Amino acid sequence: MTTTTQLDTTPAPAERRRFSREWILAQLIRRAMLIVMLLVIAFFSYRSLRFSSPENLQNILIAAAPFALIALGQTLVILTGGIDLSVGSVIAVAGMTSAAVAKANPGQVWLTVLSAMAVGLLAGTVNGILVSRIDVPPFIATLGMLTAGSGIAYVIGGGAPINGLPAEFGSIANTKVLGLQIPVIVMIVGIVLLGIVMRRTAYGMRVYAVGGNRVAAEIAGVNARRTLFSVYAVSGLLAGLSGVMLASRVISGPPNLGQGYELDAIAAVVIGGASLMGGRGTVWGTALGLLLIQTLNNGLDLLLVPAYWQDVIKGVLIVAAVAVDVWSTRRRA
Amino acid sequence: MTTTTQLDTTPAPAERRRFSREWILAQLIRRAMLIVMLLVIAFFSYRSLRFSSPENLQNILIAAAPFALIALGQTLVILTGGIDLSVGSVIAVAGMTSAAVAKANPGQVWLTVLSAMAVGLLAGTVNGILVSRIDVPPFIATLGMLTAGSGIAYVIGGGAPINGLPAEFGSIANTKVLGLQIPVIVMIVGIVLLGIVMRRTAYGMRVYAVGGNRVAAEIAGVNARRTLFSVYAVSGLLAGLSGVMLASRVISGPPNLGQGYELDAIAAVVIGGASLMGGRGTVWGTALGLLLIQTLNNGLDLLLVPAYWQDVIKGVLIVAAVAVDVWSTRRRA
Amino acid sequence: AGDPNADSGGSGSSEGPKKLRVGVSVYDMSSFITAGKEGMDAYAEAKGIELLWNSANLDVNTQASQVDQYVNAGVDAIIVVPVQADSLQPQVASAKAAGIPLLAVNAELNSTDIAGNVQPDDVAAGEAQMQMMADAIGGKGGIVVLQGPLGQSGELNRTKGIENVLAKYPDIEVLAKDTANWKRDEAVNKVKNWISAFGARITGVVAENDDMGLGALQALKESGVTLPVVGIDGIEDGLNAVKSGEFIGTMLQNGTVELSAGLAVAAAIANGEDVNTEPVYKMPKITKENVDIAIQHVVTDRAAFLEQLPEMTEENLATGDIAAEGITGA
Amino acid sequence: MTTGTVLECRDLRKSFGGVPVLRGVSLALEPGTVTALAGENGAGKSTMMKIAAGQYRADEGSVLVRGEELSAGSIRDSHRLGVAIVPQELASIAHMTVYENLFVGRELTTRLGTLDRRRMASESAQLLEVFGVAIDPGARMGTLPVGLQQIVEIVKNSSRGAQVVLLDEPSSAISEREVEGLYRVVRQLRDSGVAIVFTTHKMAEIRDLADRVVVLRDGGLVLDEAMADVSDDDIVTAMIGRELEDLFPPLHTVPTDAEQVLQVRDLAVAGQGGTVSLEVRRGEILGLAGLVGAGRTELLEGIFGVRATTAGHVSVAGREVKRRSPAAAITAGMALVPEDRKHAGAVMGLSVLDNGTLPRLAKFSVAGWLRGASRSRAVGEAMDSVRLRSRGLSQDVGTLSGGNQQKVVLARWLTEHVDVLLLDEPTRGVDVGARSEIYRIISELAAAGMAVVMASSDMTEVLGLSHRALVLRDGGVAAELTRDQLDSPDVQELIFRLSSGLAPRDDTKDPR
Ligand SMILES: Nc1ncnc2c1ncn2[C@@H]1O[C@H](COP(=O)(O)OP(=O)(O)OP(=O)(O)O)[C@@H](O)[C@H]1O
Ligand SMILES: Nc1ncnc2c1ncn2[C@@H]1O[C@H](COP(=O)(O)OP(=O)(O)OP(=O)(O)O)[C@@H](O)[C@H]1O
Ligand SMILES: [Mg+2]
Ligand SMILES: [Mg+2]
Repeated sequence: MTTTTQLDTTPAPAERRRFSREWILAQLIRRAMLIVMLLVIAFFSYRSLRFSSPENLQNILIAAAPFALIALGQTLVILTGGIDLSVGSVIAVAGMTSAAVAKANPGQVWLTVLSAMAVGLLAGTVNGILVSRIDVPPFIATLGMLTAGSGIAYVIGGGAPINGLPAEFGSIANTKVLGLQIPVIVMIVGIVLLGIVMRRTAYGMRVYAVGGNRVAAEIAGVNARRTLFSVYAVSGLLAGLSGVMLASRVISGPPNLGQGYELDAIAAVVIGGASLMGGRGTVWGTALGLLLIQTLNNGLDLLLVPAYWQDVIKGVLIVAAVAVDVWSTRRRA
Repeated sequence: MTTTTQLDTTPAPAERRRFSREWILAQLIRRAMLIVMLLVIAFFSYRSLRFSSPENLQNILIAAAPFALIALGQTLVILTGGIDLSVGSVIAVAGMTSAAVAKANPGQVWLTVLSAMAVGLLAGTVNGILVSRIDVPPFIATLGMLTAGSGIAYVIGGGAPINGLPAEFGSIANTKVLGLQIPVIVMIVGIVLLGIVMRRTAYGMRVYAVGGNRVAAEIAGVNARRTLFSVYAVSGLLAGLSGVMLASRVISGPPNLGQGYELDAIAAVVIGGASLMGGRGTVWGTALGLLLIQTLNNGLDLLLVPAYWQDVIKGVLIVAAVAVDVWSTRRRA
Repeated sequence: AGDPNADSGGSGSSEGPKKLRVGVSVYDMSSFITAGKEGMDAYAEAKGIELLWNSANLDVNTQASQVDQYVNAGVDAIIVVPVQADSLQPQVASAKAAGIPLLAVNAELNSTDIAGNVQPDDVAAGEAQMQMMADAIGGKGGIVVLQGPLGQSGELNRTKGIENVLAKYPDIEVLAKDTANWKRDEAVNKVKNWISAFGARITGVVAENDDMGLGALQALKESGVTLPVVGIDGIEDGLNAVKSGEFIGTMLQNGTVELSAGLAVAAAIANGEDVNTEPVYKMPKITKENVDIAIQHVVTDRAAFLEQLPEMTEENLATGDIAAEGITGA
Repeated sequence: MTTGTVLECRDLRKSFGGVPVLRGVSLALEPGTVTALAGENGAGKSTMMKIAAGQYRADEGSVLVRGEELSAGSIRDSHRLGVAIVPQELASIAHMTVYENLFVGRELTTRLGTLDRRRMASESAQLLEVFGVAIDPGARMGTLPVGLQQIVEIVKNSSRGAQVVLLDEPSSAISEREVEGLYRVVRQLRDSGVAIVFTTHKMAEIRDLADRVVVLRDGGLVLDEAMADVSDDDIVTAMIGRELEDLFPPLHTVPTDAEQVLQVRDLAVAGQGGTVSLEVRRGEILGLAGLVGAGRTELLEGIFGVRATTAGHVSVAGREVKRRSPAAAITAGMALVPEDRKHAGAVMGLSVLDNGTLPRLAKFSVAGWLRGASRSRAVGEAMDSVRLRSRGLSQDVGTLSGGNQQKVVLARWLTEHVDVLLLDEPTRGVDVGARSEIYRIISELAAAGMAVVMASSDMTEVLGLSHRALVLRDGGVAAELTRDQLDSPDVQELIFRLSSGLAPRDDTKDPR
């Protein structure tokens, strides 16, 4: 019951009169997070000419892509009031699996990708069954998967990274289509697709409903167990995809791939306005939160801020961005 | 609103007829977690004669102590429906501070301990203000502190660990009183004290009430903001204490001390039956959850299970323990 | 102020000797790297090199991005202290395509495209420390081994060295071997548990770095046991333990020296000079006999040491022994 | 299944923690009938409905829908078989819009398979029209007052084409005007062949709507008759096991020189139109009437300090009370029984004892240390004084029946002297027996020197229990009615006109 007042981002048909003065003001206040982000970007552009170069924007996007995939899955999970701590480990297991498959079957790029996705889906399925059928609290179910998964990633490589991978393995993440690397395209497609699904389909509405009030949703005929199950499965699948993209980007199968990514993913979702209590949040919000974090990472690197000062600045800015947002939400209320 | 059915551990004076057959059965089912733990212990004792030796029990206790302190603080925070992700970083900052102070003032043991506690309290105070006054969601406030704190720990040591500490620094954690090392004593005192506070004082009741229903608590005259503030302050203070204990035990100030401890602490609390939605959980439950995790760590080491298999087994067992508990709770309903 | 990336024309500026810009991406800000940075800074200042410095926080993906950024920024050379041995192939390739020499320092990058490779001989270090232990326990007994984070090249190669020596000593039994992730606080609990499990059967502790060795030392103290302990790295506390006799020895991996050598090689390649692109850093063995010099270099006379470091680095590059810092004996 | 049975409960038994709540209840419903399920608080009405709707699993017995046995404890199964429930504790999704709440689970889609939000919104408006209230289908559910939420809930579950509709206290949060809408909905459903069961604590509703009445007492079925064959007294007697005296106790007179213990001057509640001034004497009960949204709740919360106030003064017994501080209000001798007991009244996860302690923590602790015996004794006495039905002080409030929860929320204040008692819908969801007790308690408390302010949507309650009444409109006082005016025969009409802002009829004198 603690206050979690945030970006009010529940989908609601905007039926107010547009472009009136109040409307513009309301939009500005409502979009506090966006404004914070623009300020950050402006600052970096001012300090570093290189920041806004097209190459650097590509850098930001390519760095964001693997996070975007898990943050998308995480958004669904958090919308149901759950949490998926296991994504970091699932990335590792999927990355290692894909590396092992690539090594055994050089040239079979699709097989590699599919194996990683299958592993991710499997992990997500286990999480989903634990949460939706056996009623294990999501935190514990996915913490168990996090712990077990990080072990399994080492088991796959026998305690060592998988080395000597064929160069084709790199083609998954490093090929460019329309001038964009594949992970970036996957990210954009993922955001748009999931954004539409959550906003415009019955499935999306049910996820919001189950997260908002499970009993109410069940009484209205929503199969809450199936909905819950599905979000963990989706999250696992996307983490698997993220894992193969990451491993392919550096053509390597490190067993600690993705370690700690779960916190960044969850942070992106919450910064994007979702409530950890469920029922509130959007895919667009997550994308925004993610970009904020990645822009910070990139900009601070460009300004050559020492790593530990980067952490200090990032910590402060994340809190500040959300605090501004909370303030603006309260003003509107 | 996902299911978080767990150990029913709300304090309630037992007023039923004792020692009837149903009572015993009910107690057994209710104590599923305890039984799981006894089974784990029995297995280890059977497999390794040394497991139940007094020295080894001391090993478990001394390893548990720093976790116990942060898990206690975390219990309070989680009871209010919040979360404190920053404890790992606060440990690092406090550990580094105490190391720096010890280096500058050799021999001043109390000053060292006090400086660590002051730093912890300061971090907790910032968290508390952010959450209770500015209404930043606890996840974000403490995530910011986690990120910033891990940077600050490096800043204190100029990017490196603090080495070459005076031997007196080690006396904080390595002195034995009544055959027990000081951290163990601090842990036991902490558990008993906080157990009593939460169960028998007005303060404890306020924490439960604010976590259970903040609005109702406020209407009943509870100052919810102050209560919220206090739990973060306590959590920070205990993390500071934990930091100096850890640093003192190894007579060193590593800036990555305590990294990742927050997840273990939260796991202990949730395994102990608390709900992340707030209002439900006990100090005893946390102590039990903590002992389960630490006993596993120790027993698996004794059986020489390789680190990554340890992770796999631990992940599975944590989920299994909670699943059994969920099942037993459901049977009772 | 601020952004060195902004003056994009800088590297090609016509007047005067070319001022080099070198991008560095390190795996993390460990104490080794922090010491190394001082060495690099000292060398860079002496040679008028501009250093761009980023840390990857132990994440390969971050490191890949940082390399991409340096390539975009058109630096003159890139030094990578890899998070993960054998990774970053595409990034190395794109650096090569852009004509920027990329060097791997301290951990391997298996790529034909790297322009230089400055590596410590971790296998030799593992062999040497194991040999010290074998000598200390008279070639027989039971030891426990504390490994680095599984899969890191340091761990893999040191473990390999330890095993090479162990093959010669059939009477030494490895009672337990597991990772404590380079950390003292993990090592202390692990070793305590091992003491519980084996009691007096343990006759020595081999730790793949000093921090874990110091954790083991603490565990031994708590259990009231005295056993030979050996480490690697030669950090301040480790050297002090050698001096006091609590460690039988350690191997000095002086980050200051190693990374400054890395930068020297990078600068030479960027300037098109003739240089050994794959010098090996052979860690000096440190025992009670020579520990005092090491302590001077690492702790007490650090300022003076840094002062003469650039010159020493140049000399070492010429002789090929990049680890030479005047420590002999033992 | 022509006129046969559509829903049949066979010998349902259920106990919680060893305490039987249903002791073998059987019931058969025919299509096109309305059955009233009556009984005291805690008699087991909600439990029975929840079993029929698949929310709870019966220990023994079975539920058959059109001959098909419901798999126990499966909401989905009962949903599939056409059973709909409007639960007593509202189950709305606060962050979703009204139309989303109405259509979740049966979403309208376009040919592309995407949601047709426009059509859902317009159909929602049509569905809600029956109630004659203007609810914006695009409004977020959580921003609506409880009453409107309840209307949406009723519409949601009755418009789904279910064969059996279970309404658990559907009128508990809505005012008399909207009850008309409820009647229309129920009659429409009945005429289209739906079997309806509803629970209520209001005899008039049973009379108006039901064809048949079933009474539960202590988990057993004690009466099952056609409505025409029983009198109100029969029903009440079956419910409480004795005959009920007068619902309202005789009203004591307030001495004209009694102290004005509560004084509110020009209080401006944030977000409300006007300011309010009022004074209440010791021993006096002041009723607050008005339509939903008139600002009664806001006024009480403003006086107590839970809600922000921008100006004005509140004083108790001549001493000014700090605004915006419930703690100060409590110290000054005020007590508030809020309208929404689930959200604001009790901490459901805490025991009766702890909830009873909470408002008086200072009294029940010495240097922060909770006292054992004196606390149990005082709370026990307070709970006894309202005849709480529980398994003991250690029972969680969340597991009490609705009416008993309400008693806890009231009685927890009675462990210490109270000067000003603020009651917001004090008998919402309380059975007749308990209601007369609560009226008795209120009037006794007043007679003993408390000043009582009581907001209520139940007109008879205001008329039967107040010495004086204020009619609120748009956050301000529209009129003040004396006891004499309250006794006049056309007072109901007058209050309605005042509260909706219509001109008073010519033959009625302006009360001002
Ligand atoms: N989840 C539960 N756990 C334990 N006891 C419960 C639970 N739910 C209900 N009870 C108990 O069962 C009894 C019947 O409750 P129920 O809600 O069916 O009563 P009711 O007839 O609907 O009363 P009301 O008119 O107050 O709504 C009460 O004594 C209540 O305390
Ligand atoms: N029909 C309505 N449509 C939209 N908003 C409404 C409507 N009725 C009330 N509200 C809003 O809801 C707020 C709270 O209503 P609430 O029910 O708490 O008022 P109230 O005067 O206490 O009425 P009651 O006590 O009868 O419920 C009101 O201030 C009003 O702004
Ligand atoms: Mg009921
Ligand atoms: Mg009201």
